[in-house]
Amino acid sequence: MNAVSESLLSIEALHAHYGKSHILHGVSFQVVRNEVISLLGRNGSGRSTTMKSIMGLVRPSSGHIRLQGRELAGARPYAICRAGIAYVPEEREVFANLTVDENLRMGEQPAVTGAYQWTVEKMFDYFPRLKERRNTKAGSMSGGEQQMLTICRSLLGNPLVILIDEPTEGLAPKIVTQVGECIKDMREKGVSVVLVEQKLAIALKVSTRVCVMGHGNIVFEGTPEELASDKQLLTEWLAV
Amino acid sequence: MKAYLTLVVAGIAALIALPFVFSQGLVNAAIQMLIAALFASAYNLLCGQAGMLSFGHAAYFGVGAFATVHAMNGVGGSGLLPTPLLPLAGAVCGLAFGGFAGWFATKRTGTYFAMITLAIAELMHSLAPHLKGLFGGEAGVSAMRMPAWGFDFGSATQVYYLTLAWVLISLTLLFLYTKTPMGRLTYGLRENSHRLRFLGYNVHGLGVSVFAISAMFSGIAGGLQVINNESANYVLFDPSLSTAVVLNTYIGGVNVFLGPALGAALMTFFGYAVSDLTRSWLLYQGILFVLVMMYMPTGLAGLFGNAKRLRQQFGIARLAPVFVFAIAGALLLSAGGAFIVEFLQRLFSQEYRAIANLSAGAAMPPIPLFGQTWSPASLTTWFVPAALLVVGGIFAYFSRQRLIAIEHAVDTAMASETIQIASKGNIA
Amino acid sequence: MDQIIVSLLNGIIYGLLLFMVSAGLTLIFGMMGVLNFAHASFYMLGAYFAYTLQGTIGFWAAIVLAPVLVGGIGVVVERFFLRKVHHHGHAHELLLTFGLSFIIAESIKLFFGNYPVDYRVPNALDFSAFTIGGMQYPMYRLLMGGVAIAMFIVIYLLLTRTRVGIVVRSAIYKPHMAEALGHNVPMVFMGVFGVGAALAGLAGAVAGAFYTTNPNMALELGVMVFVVVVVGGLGSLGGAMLSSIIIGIITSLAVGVDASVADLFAYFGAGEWARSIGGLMTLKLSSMSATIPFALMLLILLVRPSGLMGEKA
Amino acid sequence: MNDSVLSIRDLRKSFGPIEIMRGVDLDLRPTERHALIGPNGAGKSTLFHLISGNLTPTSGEIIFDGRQVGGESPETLNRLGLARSFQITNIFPKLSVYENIRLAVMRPYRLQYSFWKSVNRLARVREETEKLLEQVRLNSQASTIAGEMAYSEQRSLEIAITLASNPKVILLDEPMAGMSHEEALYTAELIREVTSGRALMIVEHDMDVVFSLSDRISVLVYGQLIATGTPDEIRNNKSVKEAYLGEEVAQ
Amino acid sequence: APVKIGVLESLSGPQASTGLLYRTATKYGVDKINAAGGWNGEPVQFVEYDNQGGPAGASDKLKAAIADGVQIIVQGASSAVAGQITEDIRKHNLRNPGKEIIFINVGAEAMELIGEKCNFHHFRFGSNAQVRTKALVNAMKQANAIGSKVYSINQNYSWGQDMEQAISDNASSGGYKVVVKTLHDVNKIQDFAPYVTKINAANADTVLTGNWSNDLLLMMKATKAAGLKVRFGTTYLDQPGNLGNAGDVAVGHYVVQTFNPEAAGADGERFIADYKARTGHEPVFIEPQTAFGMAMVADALRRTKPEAGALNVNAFAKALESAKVKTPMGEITVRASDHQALQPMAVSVVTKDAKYKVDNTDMGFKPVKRFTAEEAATPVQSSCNMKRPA
Ligand SMILES: Nc1ncnc2c1ncn2[C@@H]1O[C@H](COP(=O)(O)OP(=O)(O)OP(=O)(O)O)[C@@H](O)[C@H]1O
Ligand SMILES: Nc1ncnc2c1ncn2[C@@H]1O[C@H](COP(=O)(O)OP(=O)(O)OP(=O)(O)O)[C@@H](O)[C@H]1O
Ligand SMILES: CC(C)C[C@H](N)C(=O)O
Ligand SMILES: [Mg+2]
Ligand SMILES: [Mg+2]
Repeated sequence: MNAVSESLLSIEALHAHYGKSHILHGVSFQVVRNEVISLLGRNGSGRSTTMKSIMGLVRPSSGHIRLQGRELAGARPYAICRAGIAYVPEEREVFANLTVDENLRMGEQPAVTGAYQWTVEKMFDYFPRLKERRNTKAGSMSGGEQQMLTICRSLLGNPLVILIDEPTEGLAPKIVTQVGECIKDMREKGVSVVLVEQKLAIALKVSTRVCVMGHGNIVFEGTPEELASDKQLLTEWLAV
Repeated sequence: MKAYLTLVVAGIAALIALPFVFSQGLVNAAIQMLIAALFASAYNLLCGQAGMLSFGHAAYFGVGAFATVHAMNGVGGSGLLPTPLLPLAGAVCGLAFGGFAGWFATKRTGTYFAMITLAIAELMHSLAPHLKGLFGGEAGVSAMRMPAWGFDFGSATQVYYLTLAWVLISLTLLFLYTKTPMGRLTYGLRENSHRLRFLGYNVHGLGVSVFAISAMFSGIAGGLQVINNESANYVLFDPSLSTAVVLNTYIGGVNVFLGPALGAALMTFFGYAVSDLTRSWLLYQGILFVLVMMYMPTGLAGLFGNAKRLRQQFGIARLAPVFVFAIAGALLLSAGGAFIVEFLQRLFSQEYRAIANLSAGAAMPPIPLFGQTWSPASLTTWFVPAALLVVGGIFAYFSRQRLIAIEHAVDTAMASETIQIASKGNIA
Repeated sequence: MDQIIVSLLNGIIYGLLLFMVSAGLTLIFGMMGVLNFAHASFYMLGAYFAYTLQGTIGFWAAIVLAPVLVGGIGVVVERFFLRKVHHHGHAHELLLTFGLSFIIAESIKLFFGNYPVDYRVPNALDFSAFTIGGMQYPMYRLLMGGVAIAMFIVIYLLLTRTRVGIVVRSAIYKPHMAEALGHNVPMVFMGVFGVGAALAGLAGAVAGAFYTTNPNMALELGVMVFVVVVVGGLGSLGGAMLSSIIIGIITSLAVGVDASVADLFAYFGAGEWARSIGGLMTLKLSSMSATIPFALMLLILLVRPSGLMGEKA
Repeated sequence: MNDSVLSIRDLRKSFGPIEIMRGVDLDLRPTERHALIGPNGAGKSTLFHLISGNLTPTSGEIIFDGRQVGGESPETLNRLGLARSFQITNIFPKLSVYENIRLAVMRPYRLQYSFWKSVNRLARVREETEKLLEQVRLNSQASTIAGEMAYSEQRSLEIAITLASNPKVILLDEPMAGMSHEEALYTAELIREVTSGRALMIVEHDMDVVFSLSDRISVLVYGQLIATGTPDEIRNNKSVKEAYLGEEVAQ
Repeated sequence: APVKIGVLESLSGPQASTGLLYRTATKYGVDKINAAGGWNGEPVQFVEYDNQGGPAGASDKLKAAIADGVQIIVQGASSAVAGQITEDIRKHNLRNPGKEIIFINVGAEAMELIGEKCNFHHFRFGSNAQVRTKALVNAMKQANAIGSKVYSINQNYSWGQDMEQAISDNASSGGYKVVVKTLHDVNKIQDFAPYVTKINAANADTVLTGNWSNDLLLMMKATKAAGLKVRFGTTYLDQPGNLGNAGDVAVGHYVVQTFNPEAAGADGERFIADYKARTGHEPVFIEPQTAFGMAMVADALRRTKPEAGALNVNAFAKALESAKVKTPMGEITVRASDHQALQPMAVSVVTKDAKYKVDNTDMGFKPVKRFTAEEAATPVQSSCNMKRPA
């Protein structure tokens, strides 16, 4: 494993609640440069909550979130974003009343030092469909198109780390492959990716490391190969 | 449930006994409160249950009122429509006009719906004084209650019982409505009318019906008002009446059936009692609205609900200090606030300024307030309200802190349980 | 002919005044989705502040400072009041602003009394620009029109040349997502609300001197600005401008028309019959000039619910 | 042709200058399970919107049960026996799960304007509601507020609401999106069970589900059908592979 | 029991500015009664009720007042409210013989209150549209200030409509022609420029108007802005704030008044000083007529003997019919047939050499003509059909 000092984003003993219900029970993991780390787990295991907590959308009740050593726990989402973390939500939160172009403009942020600079043109290369529909209201786009849009929008924030929650949901198989490519590309450009993905095959394929979540905690951490060969782990925590 | 029922029965008994206990003045106030309560409940059917925020409900109240006043003059309170049944005229016209206006208004939703209702009411308001035949110009139409069924309806007490009967029947009907299929659909309309269409329901028809029913009960309320006042005037269409019902409804709480009625009754009483005590009662009203919206978003009914929930959760013993502090804090804060407002009001009043001018050069004359005189220049004058506010604030703060502490204590107990489960998971 | 020109000019300038007041409301209402009932109160505050300040710092400085103060109040209102109730929904925001409008109006009465205060156009500005048809046209009216147009340009640039417009529009429906994309949404809301309030304050400071500054001025204009904003289309600045001017012109011209529907029927020989019906038929248009905007609003909402230039709902 | 419960002829739909639906012909047989697949933005949901009355066709025919229904309102279509679910969850978020289903169950009993009966006394409505709750495994959540449930549970509720009016034809738009593998399998089984004897049209990107569930598959690309056939035919169709499946999945 | 006098006014809301003046003046009147020993050896009680600006509120508060034992109701701002009160009182008195109450109207000047609605228990101590217009027209004609073309502009409600009627009725005696008649919505118009344009187009010499408050003020400002040389004949230009806001444009305009300090002479000065000492300001607008009305009430009270220690309202009303008070303006009496007070009127012009300046300006109202009560009076309306108690 990489030494802690090298880690880009480090999550320590993160706890989170929704009202009275305690969802995260001390989640800890590290993200280093140039890696794709997948959070796996059953429905309701708290993966999305982990991401929202990192992003400040759910206020962590305790624990640390450090980006390049800087404490972000308790900070407002916009500050977290400006520090260099981007977030692609599960529920395709496009701004329905804005056009595709305006949605993309919403995502633009100056790059923090060391981050790769993305451009709208580059985005359109990944998903040509978006370019065709750039003046359409995002709300009238198909589910899959909206999904593509949210990914692009977040990348335009030029982040160091991007949190992607179920990016392939509702995407055609061919585009799923495309998203896989895109994630690999992000990694090559120096963006670290934290991925939540339902489709195990894809997750295993694009990740450099996987964490399995259960009961609001990390129950396994290792390489995709280690996970794939651990039948017991797969049945118990991932029900496959 | 049973407790709720007993409470309602006790409430009705108290209402019936009321004229025996209170003065005529208060009986009059009670009639107003009952009418406002019915109007708010009728409004809440549309606003709270169907989720359609109307800004012009005075229109239906007013139409019911004018229908009743014309019926009163036309039929003379006898024949088919004796005095006690006169609100039926209001009901029918409210229903008809509500159906008509609702047919247009419910074609749109949200802000547009609100604006259409506003436009309809404003149109009524600005047209009515021009249509002398129908609305009697700015002087209005007046009528007189005629005896019927052995009552002469000459005293406030008789009018009170008539109003009470109508209001109780209407509220019962409105309550039973929520238990019917259409009543349930009304909630569906509020939550997601789009989905309802795909379940095969005629959403526009449903919306119009709910609108019309709400207008019908508003019309009854208007009719009762006419029976009480024996006149109707175009100011019934005034936007302030439309807004009053919205405010009353929200102050009472839209999510509880009797909430709006409670809110309306209290606000009406407040207006009745306070407007003669102070010249700044609109200011107090404004402050009250703001406070309720900010600190009691679910209205008074929500406040009671919360208190009840807390009591069940933590027991009265633990909560007693919280409540005591909260009430004491609220009292002190309002005393301080009222002192400042009243004092400033007197200080800046025309009379005082005139008197101060008379004795120009001399020290500012003292101001009488709460049976005492206070000099604007003296420190005590400003110290008293400041102290009231500060102490009140401290009490309120204590109350909050205690509540948080109690909740926290229970929380940690629960949390440690869950952690145990979680760590078991870890070992596996 | 001259009379028509003057009437048109009157209508346009009055329309521009309506625009001045509604510009801020459009901004707030259209972008933040907050139906700000206290908006006209900000207009009134602007007039009173300017009145109070002009004595010490002079008219021009007062015109500049008063809106700033009102904007400050707007910021406070947003930060400490509206924001607290935001998550309870629009109804609560609206009722809150309602309560605030009471408080503002009553406080004004408390401090300034129930009568109009003596705030008027300074002598230096009190001259006529030109004479037409035997009437002088006051310079100050033209000045008010100019301020309104300047206001339009500034807001237009703000919305099209910066990201503020899209940030606010997106943040109404998905504030969390907008924030997660790096936008300080609360700050933007506060700013927009403050600017909206300041614009109303400016309108009050300018118009209060020309018309009257009294504790009921908010009430009188309050509903009318809603009409303007709705007819123009929620959130559409251009629409607000268009509808203001239309309403201004219509009300101005209507005053000159002493005809009724019955007179119209008379053209077709049915005048007697129409007159015998009475009621609506015999009302003179000139006495209805305050009713017309509401009729217009109802019409527009039924035929074109999104307003003249609004986006489809 | 007459044996189809739903037939679509040369259906077209444009939004402004862009033609999204470019002449689609499709038949749905009374008891078949028919999957509709295609790339994102091909127009699958739009087709559903057109059939279900959410959108009006620019031209072309939609014949339901021998009756031309293009442009009819959603409520009319539902009464004729057509129900649909939505790609983006469309439930009554602040009502309880039970209430959600009951609203849907009530419809066939003509209760829209019934304000004189108590809803709790309607025994048949209650029974049906409880049965549906059980079928979608939500009976333990009956009194939960729908919007507070996990996403996947909300998807199940969406299906339950769709099924409640006992329709002849059911359109499901990506019912399994966001579900875990395990849940998706269960849901597929559920769908198979409750739609037996009726016509089902389903849009889904999960190929395991599509291939195992459907009797026939149609492939929509850029507003046109490029193929219709049995799962095996489609799996091996070259242009389908190119346009939609890509290489890996097809293997 | 002590007699209770209740003022039922608009003490809050948009019309409070007028209502509060009525309250002050009524209180002044009650204080004077009490200073003179009250009634039946007890001080008269003064109670105030806020009608919240409208008839509905008035109706409610009237009931409250009756319940509190108030026997004399005083009100003046707005004929709409007065219409409600007078009807309510009529009904109450019908139903409760022996427990009558009486309405002292100190300013609602619509004609119907002494016409169709005229009522034994209603007394109006103010003038009315016909009286005011007659005096105004007469004085302006004499001063050669009326011209031949008159533009009539009024608020569209009973008072304004009555004024419009009166302006037409006085055309022949005033020797003018009403070229245009305009009724406009009350208190809703911000911009009077269109009306001014219309006035200009009509080429009128004089504008006669019953407008008051904002509607008058805005109209005059707009006239000034347009530099329109037209003279105004008004009924309520003396409402506080008007001159201050209107500025120099007001010079040369006329107003018809129930009291003018300069016309009232030394008695007037005493009255003003006394009023100021008790209330802190000089009596303005409708305050003097209210104070005079209360003096009439005092006079009648003095002559009404207690019955079983209480006030018999019917006896009081009869006493009021024969009340007679000498005010600084002259003598006031009541016309028994319609209960309209007959009082002297003054017509004044706004000038800079008036003795009493108002609103901190250098302008004031200088009387140009005075009318005795008989001169000012207009005939009883035929519609008044008053039922007197047996
Ligand atoms: N807004 C909320 N309020 C209350 N509970 C919530 C809320 N959102 C999620 N939960 C609960 O928190 C738990 C974890 O949810 P989370 O969304 O993090 O799971 P997940 O692993 O992302 O699952 P999924 O596959 O459904 O996306 C679940 O039990 C869920 O029911
Ligand atoms: N109202 C509209 N205005 C403009 N374009 C629209 C509108 N509705 C749909 N479209 C466009 O029509 C195309 C088809 O959309 P549709 O939702 O039917 O796709 P889909 O096949 O369901 O895709 P997915 O698999 O991603 O859900 C999309 O490109 C979309 O942007
Ligand atoms: C106070 C007065 C100006 C009232 C007015 N004369 C009316 O009758 O309404
Ligand atoms: Mg998730
Ligand atoms: Mg789709």
